[in-house]
Amino acid sequence: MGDKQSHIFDTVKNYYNNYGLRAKELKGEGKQFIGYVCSLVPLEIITASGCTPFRVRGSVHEPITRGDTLLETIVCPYYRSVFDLSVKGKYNFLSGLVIPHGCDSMVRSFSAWSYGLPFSYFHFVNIPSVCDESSLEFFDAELDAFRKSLEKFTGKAITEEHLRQAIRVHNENRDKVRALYEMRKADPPLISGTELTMTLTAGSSLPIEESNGLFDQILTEVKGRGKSPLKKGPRIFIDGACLDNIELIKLVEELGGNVVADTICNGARDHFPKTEMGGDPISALSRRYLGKINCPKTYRENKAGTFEGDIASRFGDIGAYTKEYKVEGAILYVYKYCDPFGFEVPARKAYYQSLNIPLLPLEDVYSSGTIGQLRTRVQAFLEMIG
Amino acid sequence: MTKVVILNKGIIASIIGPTGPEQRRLANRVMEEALKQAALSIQEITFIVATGYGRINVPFADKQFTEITCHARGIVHLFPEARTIIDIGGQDVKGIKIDVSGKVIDFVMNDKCAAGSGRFIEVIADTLGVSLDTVGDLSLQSSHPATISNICTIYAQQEVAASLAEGVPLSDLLAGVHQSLADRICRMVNRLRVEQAVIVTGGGGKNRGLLQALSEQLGQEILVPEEPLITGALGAALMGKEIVEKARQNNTPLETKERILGAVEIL
Amino acid sequence: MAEEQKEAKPKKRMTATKAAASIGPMVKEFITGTLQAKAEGKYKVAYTFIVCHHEEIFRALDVIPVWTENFAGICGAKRDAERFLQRAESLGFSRSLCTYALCGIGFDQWREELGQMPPEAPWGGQVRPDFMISSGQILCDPRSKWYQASQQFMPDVPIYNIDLPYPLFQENRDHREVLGYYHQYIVKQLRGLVAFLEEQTKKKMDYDRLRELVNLSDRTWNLIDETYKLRRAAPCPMGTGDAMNTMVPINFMMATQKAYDFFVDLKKELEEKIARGEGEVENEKYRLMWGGGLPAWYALNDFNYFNSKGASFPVETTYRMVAPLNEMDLPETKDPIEHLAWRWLGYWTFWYDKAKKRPGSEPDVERLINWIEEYKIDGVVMHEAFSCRTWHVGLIWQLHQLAKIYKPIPVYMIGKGGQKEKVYRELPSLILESDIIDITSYSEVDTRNKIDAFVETLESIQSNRAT
Amino acid sequence: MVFVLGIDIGSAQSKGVILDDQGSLGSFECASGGDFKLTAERMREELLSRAGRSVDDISRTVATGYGSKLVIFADEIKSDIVCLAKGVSSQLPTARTVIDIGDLYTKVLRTDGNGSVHSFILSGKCAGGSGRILQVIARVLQVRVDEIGELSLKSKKRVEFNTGCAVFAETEAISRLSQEVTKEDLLAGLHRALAAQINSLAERIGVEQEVAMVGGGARDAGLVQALKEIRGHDILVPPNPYMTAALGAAIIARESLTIQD
Repeated sequence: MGDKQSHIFDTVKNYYNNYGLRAKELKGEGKQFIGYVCSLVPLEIITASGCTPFRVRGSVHEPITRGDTLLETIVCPYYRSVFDLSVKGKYNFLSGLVIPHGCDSMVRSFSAWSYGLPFSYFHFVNIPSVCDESSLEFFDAELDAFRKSLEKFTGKAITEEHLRQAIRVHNENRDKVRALYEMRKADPPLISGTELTMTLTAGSSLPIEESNGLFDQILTEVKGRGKSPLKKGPRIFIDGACLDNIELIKLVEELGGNVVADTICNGARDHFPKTEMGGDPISALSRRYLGKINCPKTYRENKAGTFEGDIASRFGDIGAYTKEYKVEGAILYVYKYCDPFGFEVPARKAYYQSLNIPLLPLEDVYSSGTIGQLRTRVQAFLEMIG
Repeated sequence: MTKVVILNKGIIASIIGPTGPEQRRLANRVMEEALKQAALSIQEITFIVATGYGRINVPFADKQFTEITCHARGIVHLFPEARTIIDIGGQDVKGIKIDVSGKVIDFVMNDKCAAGSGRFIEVIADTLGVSLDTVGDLSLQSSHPATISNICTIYAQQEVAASLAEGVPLSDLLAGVHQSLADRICRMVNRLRVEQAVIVTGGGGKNRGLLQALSEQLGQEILVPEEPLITGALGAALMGKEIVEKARQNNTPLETKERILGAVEIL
Repeated sequence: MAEEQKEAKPKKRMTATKAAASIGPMVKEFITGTLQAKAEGKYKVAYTFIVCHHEEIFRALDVIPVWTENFAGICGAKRDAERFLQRAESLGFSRSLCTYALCGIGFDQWREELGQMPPEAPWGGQVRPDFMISSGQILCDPRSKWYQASQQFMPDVPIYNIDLPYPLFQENRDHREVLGYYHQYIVKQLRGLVAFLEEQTKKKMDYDRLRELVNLSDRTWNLIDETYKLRRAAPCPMGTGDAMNTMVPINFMMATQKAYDFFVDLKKELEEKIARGEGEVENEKYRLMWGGGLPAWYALNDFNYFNSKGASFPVETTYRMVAPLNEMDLPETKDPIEHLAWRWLGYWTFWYDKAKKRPGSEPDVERLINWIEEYKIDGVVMHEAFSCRTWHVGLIWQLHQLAKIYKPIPVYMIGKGGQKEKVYRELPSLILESDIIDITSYSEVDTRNKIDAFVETLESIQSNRAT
Repeated sequence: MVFVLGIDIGSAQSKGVILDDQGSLGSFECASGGDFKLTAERMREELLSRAGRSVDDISRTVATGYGSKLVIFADEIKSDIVCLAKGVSSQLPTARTVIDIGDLYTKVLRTDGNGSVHSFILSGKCAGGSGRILQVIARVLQVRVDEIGELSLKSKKRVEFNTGCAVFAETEAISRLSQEVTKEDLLAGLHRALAAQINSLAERIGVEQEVAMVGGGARDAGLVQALKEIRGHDILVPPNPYMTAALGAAIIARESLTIQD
């Protein structure tokens, strides 16, 4: 990064550091924000209802204290932190919260959330664990139930036209994210991983139109750079669940690596798949969220009959991204106590090996206290591939 | 411990000194001694590489590398056939996998818990009032290793003290402690798919009791360098030498710090 | 991994009933049966999971189920899981994941590598399956991931992953609004299972036989419910320690005559004990509820330790996988598959209506409250197993909520002014922390100290009782 | 007149109290050492000499703590949970939550004014969240354990400190010092992190006010202050907070005599 910080990145930083700033402002103007965790909540339905989806975040800097009253410490530390901040009142400006069936901890803690927080609206979206025709039909019905529950909450009908319009703006948002990722293809990339993750995180706290506007400004800014502010270094890919604090990515970049692509929840996993336009909007959404979001939570049948064939189909998107972004090394960052990702670690390792991409697997506890430990591992890894 | 290796064509000085709260000043002092041994002044040193836990605290180092890279480099220099390295230090235990060309291809490190590190044995030896140099040989005299059921070092310390009071022989306790540590280490390095030759380095390489427990649990023969404590420093020196040679080849200037060995004030 | 040390064998647990004592040999026979079936090759064997409530489908097609969680539990109970857990860790799985799954994967990988059973495999070992039936229930991520992970080592063994969701309790919603499409989905998933099994076994489903088996297990459900309710008697004739054994016919043998007969015998035994005034504990002082969590299988002796302090366990929320069918209000249907789907939904939503009526309650809390009353409970014991989120997340919240809405114990205590006053005290509770099969997480000394302190607590509350 | 003893053999320190019908006649504290039996004997002798009594005068002895099973002359052994509740209730009858920070374990319990326990929780499988870490740090900083509280309170800018492992806290402290962090700020960081960990444990059984802190850790003013800040309310500390379990044991001994009468 150059000495001169641009104005627009200051805005991003501000939204990132004071997460929820804009929501608090807009709440004063009568806007309702609906919180959500996990990439599996269909945001378009919230937008179509006239409310604004708001991704609830954790903090690696804040020790978990209050949350432990109501939630066991055997839950993944990321989710514990999100819960802890919530019960401490950090997100009290929200009007409601939607939790999907992303993992066991989300299911088992739904009551703790819905009884423990002062929001007037709570909803649980059940997500099938398998992806076949009958699951999609079921999911259509489940999303329709979600739509109805929001209608009841807002007292306004959510029409097909509302849904189509919401799908359109969310797809636009995804196009802009893609365009931002394009900026990473240069070597060195025009935008750092730290800047990009901060931008996307800030975006997930804004109404979708504002998020679109912000991304446009960032794009203009980055394109205007012409020359990269970064040094050449190993091109690193980040794999894992939700990484909504930039510490790891920042660490990689401080140590001389450039984060150029990812498949994290608040990155490509969430932002790349688009919703089909035309046809029934609910059905299009169910196909996007169940079919296209590549989350380990969803079981996909091994049709190849071999292990190699199976991982090639399950993790094919990773292979495509690593090629597209000319990746030289990958970090698989998994939280302790995360069953969906944890059980895939050996298979993912094998897949990276088949791609001939060196991999650094990390198991971490979502606390800035572990940065020292991570530093040695990341530095050694960069030395190893450099 | 702070170690210094000075390299020319071969090793011309190698010194091991203690590491205390005042790492920087000690790095100074150990450096001074090494220079004395080599009969060199600091200005005559072409390039300095620091590694290890305190690598960022060495003010006169021109470059820092992690101990993983340096241990691997040092070990491959001593044992070209090495494929698996287990470095057992006081802070960390590391497993490193090396390919045929001597390149690091994978590594694992222990978590921030003393149970799987050399500190475990240091603490227990201290509790039992045995010097660290003798724990290995003492434990080899045991025929009935005790079971250490606690994982936490502090709890294990308490457990060992209680067993000793109950009359469990010292050698059995130490053998149990070595098995417990070997178990933790094996669990970790097994993730690398251990291949021959297996080299153990770091302080743990000097402990025969631990080496035997490790060898049994891994089901592999283990090789140990003659001076296991300095392989990291040796590797760092070798890395430095490469940097110098590369710069000379490409005719590029070397980026070095000022060669000053003044004492550093610590708050 | 030359050193695959086994833990010292635990002392044999004392059971309160003859029925519970007969379970060990039954399980052994069952496992030997799977090995034999595989050797003979006449029937297909399938890896699968308990509490999916569709075992009738397997049995109607003569598929032999291999309950992989059970095998891991056996390894745990025999204190011989560590070597398999370590193997899984070496393969790159974190120890923080479900240890049942880790044990199973470690065992399978070893068996596949050797081409035969690992040395000294517990009770002859776990047989190589012909196929695997995963179950993406609403709960238990490891069930969806376990067999997928095992497939790395046996890629030729196909998986059918059946999705069996149920509507989660939501305070602001009547679950009946959504039951229709849940039912439709489950029926389709079950029919998919039938089709998969037909293809694998090359047999056609005999729906008359299926109907009979469903009828048999329905009758067994009701019988289990009646039998377990006998434990309301004081002194309680059978405790949770025994129930951790009698869960075997409930979970592994449903839809067999043997399971039905087992409960006929158990019911009779309990009735006789009650008539004789014989309890699980000789001098019953405290009645405790096992309020959540799977047990530490290597430490079932802890139940005896509780017993030795005069504490009995008349009821547990774990492995009591039945609810009286006549109270479930299931829609009539002649189609056994449709019935299975309704029974599934009826089981999971059984407490929903009751929970709605009590502010602050939810189904699991409601069950606690009801059983505290029905079984006259003095304290709640829970186990938090670090590796299992499925059954162990939400327990402390339930206790918290229970304390908020249920304060039944009047005691005297000293208030701010130094005066004695009568107040209502929440039910005392104890949370034990360790794991289902990872013995390294367990400390007998610590656990027994906790139990001692808990019993002293019960004692002091009894002596301060206001009435 | 009856005389009773309460003896608490902890993993690091042993504590004892001698009571008569009126109240305490004296207390004694010493290092537990390696031989708990011997320590218990010595404890009894010291207490008797302080009260000017002989062994035969003692009607009842209750032992508690880590090494309680080795107090062979005890009439009864009680868990420290119950003794703590009893001890706190006698000194601070309004306390409803008691946090005991010992050398190896941290314990939290909920009680009423009678000394009945309603629920409790102990720290886990590792000494990371216990008082041991304070001793470790004191050694690194070359200060006495009883000085660290005052030092910590002088901090103006506490550092972020990780208290994962009590053994590695030492090396973490060393590396922080080498990053030019002051002793005061380091201690304040440690106290904050430890207090957060302790609070988190306490929250798991729910905290009811008022809250009392006892055990060796309660002697550390820095730790008490850190916990106050995290909880946002006052915390009671009885005089001689490390004696609480021994006092409770003695009270239990006396009470059981009254009941027998």
